[in-house]
Amino acid sequence: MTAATPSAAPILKIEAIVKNYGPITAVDHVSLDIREKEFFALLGPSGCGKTTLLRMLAGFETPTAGRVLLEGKDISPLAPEKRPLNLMFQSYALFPHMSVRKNLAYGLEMEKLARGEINRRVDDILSMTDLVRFADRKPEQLSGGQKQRVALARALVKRPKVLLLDEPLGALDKKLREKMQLELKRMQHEAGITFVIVTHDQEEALVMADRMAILKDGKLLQCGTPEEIYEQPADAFVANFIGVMNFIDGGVSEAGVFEAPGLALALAGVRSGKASLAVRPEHIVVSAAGGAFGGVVEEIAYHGLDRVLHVRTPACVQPLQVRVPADAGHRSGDTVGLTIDPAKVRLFQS
Amino acid sequence: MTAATPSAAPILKIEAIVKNYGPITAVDHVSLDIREKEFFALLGPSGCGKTTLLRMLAGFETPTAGRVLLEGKDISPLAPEKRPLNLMFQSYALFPHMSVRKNLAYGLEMEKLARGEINRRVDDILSMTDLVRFADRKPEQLSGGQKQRVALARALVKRPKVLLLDEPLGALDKKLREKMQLELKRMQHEAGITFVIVTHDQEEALVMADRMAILKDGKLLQCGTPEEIYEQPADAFVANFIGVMNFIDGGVSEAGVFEAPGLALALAGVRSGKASLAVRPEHIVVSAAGGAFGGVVEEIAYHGLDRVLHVRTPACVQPLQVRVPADAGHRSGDTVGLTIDPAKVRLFQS
Amino acid sequence: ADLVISNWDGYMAKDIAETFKAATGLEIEVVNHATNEEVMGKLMAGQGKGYDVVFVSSPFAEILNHQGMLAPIDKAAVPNLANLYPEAAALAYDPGNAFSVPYTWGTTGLCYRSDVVKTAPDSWMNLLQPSDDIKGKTTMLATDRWLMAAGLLAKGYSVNETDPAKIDEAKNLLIEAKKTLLAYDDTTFYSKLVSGEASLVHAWDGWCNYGITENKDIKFVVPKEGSDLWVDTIVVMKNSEKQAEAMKFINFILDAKNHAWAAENILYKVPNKAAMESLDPKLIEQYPNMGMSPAELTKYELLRDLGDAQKDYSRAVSEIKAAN
Amino acid sequence: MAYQTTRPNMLAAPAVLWLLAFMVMPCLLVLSYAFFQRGTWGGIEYTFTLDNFAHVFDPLYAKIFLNSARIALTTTVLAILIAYPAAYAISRAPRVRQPMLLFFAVLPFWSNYLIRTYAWIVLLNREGLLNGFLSFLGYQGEPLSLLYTETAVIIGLVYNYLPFVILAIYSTLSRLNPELMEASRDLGAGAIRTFWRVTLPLTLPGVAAGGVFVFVLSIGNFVTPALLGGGRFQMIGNLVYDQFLTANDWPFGAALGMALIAIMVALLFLQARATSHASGERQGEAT
Amino acid sequence: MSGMAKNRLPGRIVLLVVFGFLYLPIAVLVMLSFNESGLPTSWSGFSTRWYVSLAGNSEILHAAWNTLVVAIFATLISTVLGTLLAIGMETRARKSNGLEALAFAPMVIPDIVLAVALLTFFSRLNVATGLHTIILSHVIFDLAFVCSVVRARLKHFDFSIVEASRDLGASGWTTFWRVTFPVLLPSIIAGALLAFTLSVDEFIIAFFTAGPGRSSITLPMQIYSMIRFGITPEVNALATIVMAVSATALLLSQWLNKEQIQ
Ligand SMILES: Nc1ncnc2c1ncn2[C@@H]1O[C@H](COP(=O)(O)OP(=O)(O)OP(=O)(O)O)[C@@H](O)[C@H]1O
Ligand SMILES: Nc1ncnc2c1ncn2[C@@H]1O[C@H](COP(=O)(O)OP(=O)(O)OP(=O)(O)O)[C@@H](O)[C@H]1O
Ligand SMILES: NCCCCNCCCN
Ligand SMILES: [Mg+2]
Ligand SMILES: [Mg+2]
Repeated sequence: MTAATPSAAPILKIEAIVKNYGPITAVDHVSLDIREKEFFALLGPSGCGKTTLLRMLAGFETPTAGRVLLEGKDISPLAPEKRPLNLMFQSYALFPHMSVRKNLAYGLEMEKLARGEINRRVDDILSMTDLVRFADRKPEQLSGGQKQRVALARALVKRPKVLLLDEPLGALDKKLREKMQLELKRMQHEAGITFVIVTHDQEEALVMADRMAILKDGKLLQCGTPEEIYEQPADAFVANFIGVMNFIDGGVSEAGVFEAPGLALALAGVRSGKASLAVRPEHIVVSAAGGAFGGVVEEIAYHGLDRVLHVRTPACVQPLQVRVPADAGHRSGDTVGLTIDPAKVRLFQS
Repeated sequence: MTAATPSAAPILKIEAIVKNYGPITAVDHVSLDIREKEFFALLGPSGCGKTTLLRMLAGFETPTAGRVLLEGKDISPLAPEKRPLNLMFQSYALFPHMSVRKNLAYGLEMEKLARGEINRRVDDILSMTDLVRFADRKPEQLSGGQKQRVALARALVKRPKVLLLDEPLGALDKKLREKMQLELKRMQHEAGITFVIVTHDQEEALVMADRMAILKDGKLLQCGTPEEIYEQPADAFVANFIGVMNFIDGGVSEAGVFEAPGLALALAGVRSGKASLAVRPEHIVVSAAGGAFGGVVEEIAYHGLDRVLHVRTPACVQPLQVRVPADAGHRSGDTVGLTIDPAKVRLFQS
Repeated sequence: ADLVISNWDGYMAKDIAETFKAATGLEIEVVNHATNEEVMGKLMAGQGKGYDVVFVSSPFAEILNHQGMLAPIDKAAVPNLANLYPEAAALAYDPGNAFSVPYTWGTTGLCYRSDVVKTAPDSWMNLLQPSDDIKGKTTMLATDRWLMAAGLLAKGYSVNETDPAKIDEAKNLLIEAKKTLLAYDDTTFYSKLVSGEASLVHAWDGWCNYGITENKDIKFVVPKEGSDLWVDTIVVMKNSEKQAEAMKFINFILDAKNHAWAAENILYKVPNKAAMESLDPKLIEQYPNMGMSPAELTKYELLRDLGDAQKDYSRAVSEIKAAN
Repeated sequence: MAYQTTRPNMLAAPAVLWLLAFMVMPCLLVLSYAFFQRGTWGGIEYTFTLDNFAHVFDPLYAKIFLNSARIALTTTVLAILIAYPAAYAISRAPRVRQPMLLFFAVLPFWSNYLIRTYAWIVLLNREGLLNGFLSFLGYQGEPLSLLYTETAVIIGLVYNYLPFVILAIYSTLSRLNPELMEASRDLGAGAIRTFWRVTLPLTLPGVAAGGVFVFVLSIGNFVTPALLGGGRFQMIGNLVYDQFLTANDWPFGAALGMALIAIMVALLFLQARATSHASGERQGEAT
Repeated sequence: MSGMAKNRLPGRIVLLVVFGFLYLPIAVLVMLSFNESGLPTSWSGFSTRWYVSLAGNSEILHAAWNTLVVAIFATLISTVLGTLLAIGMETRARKSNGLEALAFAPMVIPDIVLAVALLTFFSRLNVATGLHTIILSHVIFDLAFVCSVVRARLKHFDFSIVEASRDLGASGWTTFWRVTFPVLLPSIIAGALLAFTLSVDEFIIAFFTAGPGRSSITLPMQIYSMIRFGITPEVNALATIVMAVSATALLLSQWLNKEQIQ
């Protein structure tokens, strides 16, 4: 064991972990370091192995291979109840025979805390999760979002070293979700809890996470800060998965110019050959006409605070998505000019 | 029954419907017209009665009061299986003893379709929901998002007149969700299905819905197109619930000027008295200094494609949220000037 | 079948149906009942429907008669009644065999292992207050009448005693006796003697003989205080539509050869003079109680139906069984 | 639930009609004898009386009831203690093998009650196999006299009704959502506390049903007390039996029967209320 | 799901011990059936004579056949009625005490009361008794046991799948067969096994409701009436055969099933 653990030291070290369900490989040699007190987000498409990974950390699945170190110690032999981490289940797994209050008190009773202390902490978490009114209800009498909050509260109230949250806020409305996000951040800072959180809400991940990992088909694709991942995606999949990304297939000339039908963009530090240019909708600027290249507005999607134009261009098969202010006043069928900032693109060359 | 139903005619007419669970009122005199072939979104905070409302439409709860007309006919006496609408359950309710394929075929078998037709439609929906590989698995062998897709597919494959979807996409990653959104829209147009969808994803609602309704504590607050609701929220709750909204409490002078500490804004068509000014983050423009009023940047949140500044001003207790481009280069502690466009604000006067 | 006959298992020759058919051309169907009580219950509840001839012990025959469920015995149709001992035609519950014909008879006493018991028993008290060497090695009959009879006889009362005070005394004696008792048993007591689990058991004479078959040291004795006379009888149901055939059947059974079968095989005495006289003397040598004469037997008191006193017996037996 | 308000009665109807026709009517007929007198020679004398009910309150019968209830309760507790782990183990075996295990648990009981009981006599005898086995193990003392004791009665009853409890408990364990147990472990409860606080309450309806089976079957049993108990123990079922068959006293048998049915139904109501409270009924399954 | 430290050893030990207990007397019984002397007291050599004599004992075989007929029909009817009753009771909006008592009653009515009552009833109505009346009577208590087992399972039943089925256009009947029934199947099997086991062993009610002739004698009736001579080893032989045949049939069907799947 290392002497004093600095804040950047890994509290949880996942080493080449694998989980097979018969012929199916759910998690495939994933190695990750999760640092003490950080907020770590796990992202990936449906079925990529997030839940399975968390279940292995919590001790409910035996890894087919690999191991998990908690503060430098292999926790494989530890029973779930002996691990200083808690899992919030994606499907909630609330105790149906207990009231909300009893569900929440359960974990504390296991720690043999005094009744008064338990009540105090349960009351706190009830009000934090807006569940005070529902304290005496049974789970079956709750709405979906209420159940999810009980599940979250039941894990939070334990204040373990590491909290594993499997889509903790998916069933909540935006306001409540934002409130919960703040509370989670507060707990991270005040109680020094390490969070590993699975979410499908990218904004949530980008806003909350100190670092995040992207999984696909059980494999780890990239791990880094939100900015790194958003701005320097490791591959086209990550680029496309996080945020919206336009891909323009073309080639780089000997002169270092990316070329596609109707488009030529001089780029620094690239080699010649086939390439795919990735550019985010907010990095394409629309002018009335005559930019670097142009196209026809096919569809306009209203996104509340701005609009996304789908512009058909000769450069690629898919219409390009271009973000414009909501009051920009474009209309379907308009011909527009587009300019791409070469500093804001990424080029994927095989 | 009316002769030919024009597209704007209500296919579903909900009349002052109420549902009490003992002393709890889950749905409180909600009246709604849902038009044929429209995409109708139901929004509201957790526990506001969305699921209960859908369950009454589907026939699983008897309304305490009120009634539901489908194409002009009261459907109260109809058993669930006799109603030409289908519900996708928030908790999925997959048949645990059937494979995915059998789950999907079930509803079609009930229509006594030919085997070949059933297989064809099931195969279509499997590939539409990316579930082909999982066709022979049992629900317990699926991930959360996979289960959700099976539940969705099971409702979709029936192609009923009206589809009630209770958070159909909440457990899916963004890419998949967008794909599903497109598919749903396609079904709306191609098969002429009326959708009533519960979602907590506002963007989803704003992008997809033709009209939407906001519920709170079982009561209907507002019903209208996404633009109407975003731009002309009926009350402060709706304004705050949909999108981000800054509220500045102050008063309107006799001259029709809204006044708050450090801020004066001339508005048309308002009466004097106490008032709350609502303005969206994207409608506040930041200048280096010396706008209409100003403040200090307290925090900067990174949202991927842009940043939100939290600016402390004398005008209100909460910091104002102001949306700026990601490359705007503000830093915590900066003093900034702010300008509010009077045409873009809403004033709530009691 | 022409006749439905209910009897205890093994109480008639296995080939009775064939021999009877050969003799009379009539078909019979034999069904078995486990106990008097069960078949009684069934006859009472079902008004005897479906049964033609039934074998029951005498007190039950008496009850059936009181209930008006029995057909009179047509003496003319049963000439073999003449084979019976005169004593068997004068039994108190049915003098003259008006509604029943005795099939077997015997008494109840003590059956014991002469090789184990230190002094040969001769009193009911040997059973109820056994000497130390056989404490916990005695059994008593479980059926209410015989159980009570042991207590009543020990006290010098009638086996049909109806005085509640006397019934109470017998009951108390029996409750005391329970403390030294291995078990109440009226089916396998003889095998307990054979296996050595028990040394002295309360037994019907015939069943003691089953023990003797397997162990020569087993002996039977009627206690000096006296005992009961039990009679298993044949009755015909009033609801039977085949009464004439039933009489033929009874007559067939009373044939000396057929009736002797019972004595030879179930080792019970039969009240049939002709049959008894035809027995191999060796049988009596081996099973001495088979040699008891009708005169000896009829010294003992017949078990009679108790009428209203039955309630007191039942309660007393419940109390004994519940005692600890 | 709207669509179910009429149907439940239709579902119950066939069984209800069956019971009304073949149980309620006949039993009312016979139980009505309780209001009449036994004839001197057995049978019913149709003179109205409440004497039979008065006799039911004889302390002797209360004693017999309590004693047999105690034996039945001991049996019930033991049966549950043995059956639960067995049912649990069966429910955790591979799903395809479960029906087979259940089947093998009941198979011995397709032989006959009497011959199984006789087999126990062979085992429990002073000269029996159990004592033989003990002395084989080097036991020197007096052979155990197990037979004709309360212990023997209880062994016999537990043995014969064990599979019923296994079946009942298995039925509630079979699709219990394993995530609930995992959640408990995750929250720091060890295997044992998880069992007490989560698994057991959720399977309590099965335990209760199985317990009821053993209790009612034991308290009404008369073969085992007669054979393994040497007739030294009187169960309440025996008492009613004796009134009808031995004493030929149907009126009193009917009164006793009625009292017994009333007490047992009342007990069952209490039990049902207690378990439904303790197990937080109707919920808790995920697919 | 669940791979929580999957250690099968303790489960196996438990099953070994419990099954050992369940089969202990059975081992004795099987042994006795091969005992030359037929006496429980001593082993006098291996013999199949009791099997030979069983083969010639048409009374026992006939009674065994009747028992099988009674148990099968009573089980079938009571499983259907009991399951429906259980579902009806558990889906009712409100508990009915009357229904509750009715469902408990067959379990607590002393056998003898039911036996006497039924025969009195049949006799008064001039219903001819026979195997059919035994079946009818057995259904009474069997259904209560089935109902009880199935109800225990329903206490934790997720009714949303029933709703989903109705929603997808299935009638109540179809929903029952395709959703409720298969999901309840383990309990229904448990209930049916229970009913069958009870029926196979029931004596007093069968005795009273059987017809007067031999035609409706069941094995328990036959065996009880044989008790005077102690149980003959033929009966042990019969029990041995019954169990061997059932076990073989089951193992065979399992094996065939597996073959089919592969
Ligand atoms: N069986 C019940 N008994 C009592 N109250 C209930 C019951 N079911 C729901 N409720 C309450 O009714 C209200 C509405 O519930 P509903 O499930 O319709 O909410 P919802 O809008 O779907 O919420 P969510 O978005 O969290 O799923 C909630 O406050 C809930 O607690
Ligand atoms: N018991 C099982 N048997 C077989 N395959 C399984 C089992 N459980 C999960 N899987 C498969 O393993 C893969 C990973 O599942 P997991 O639940 O970890 O996904 P996930 O990342 O949590 O997805 P989601 O976001 O949809 O919840 C999936 O493809 C799933 O189908
Ligand atoms: N329990 C009834 C015993 C009958 C006594 N009669 C003597 C011999 C009958 N087989
Ligand atoms: Mg998951
Ligand atoms: Mg809901």
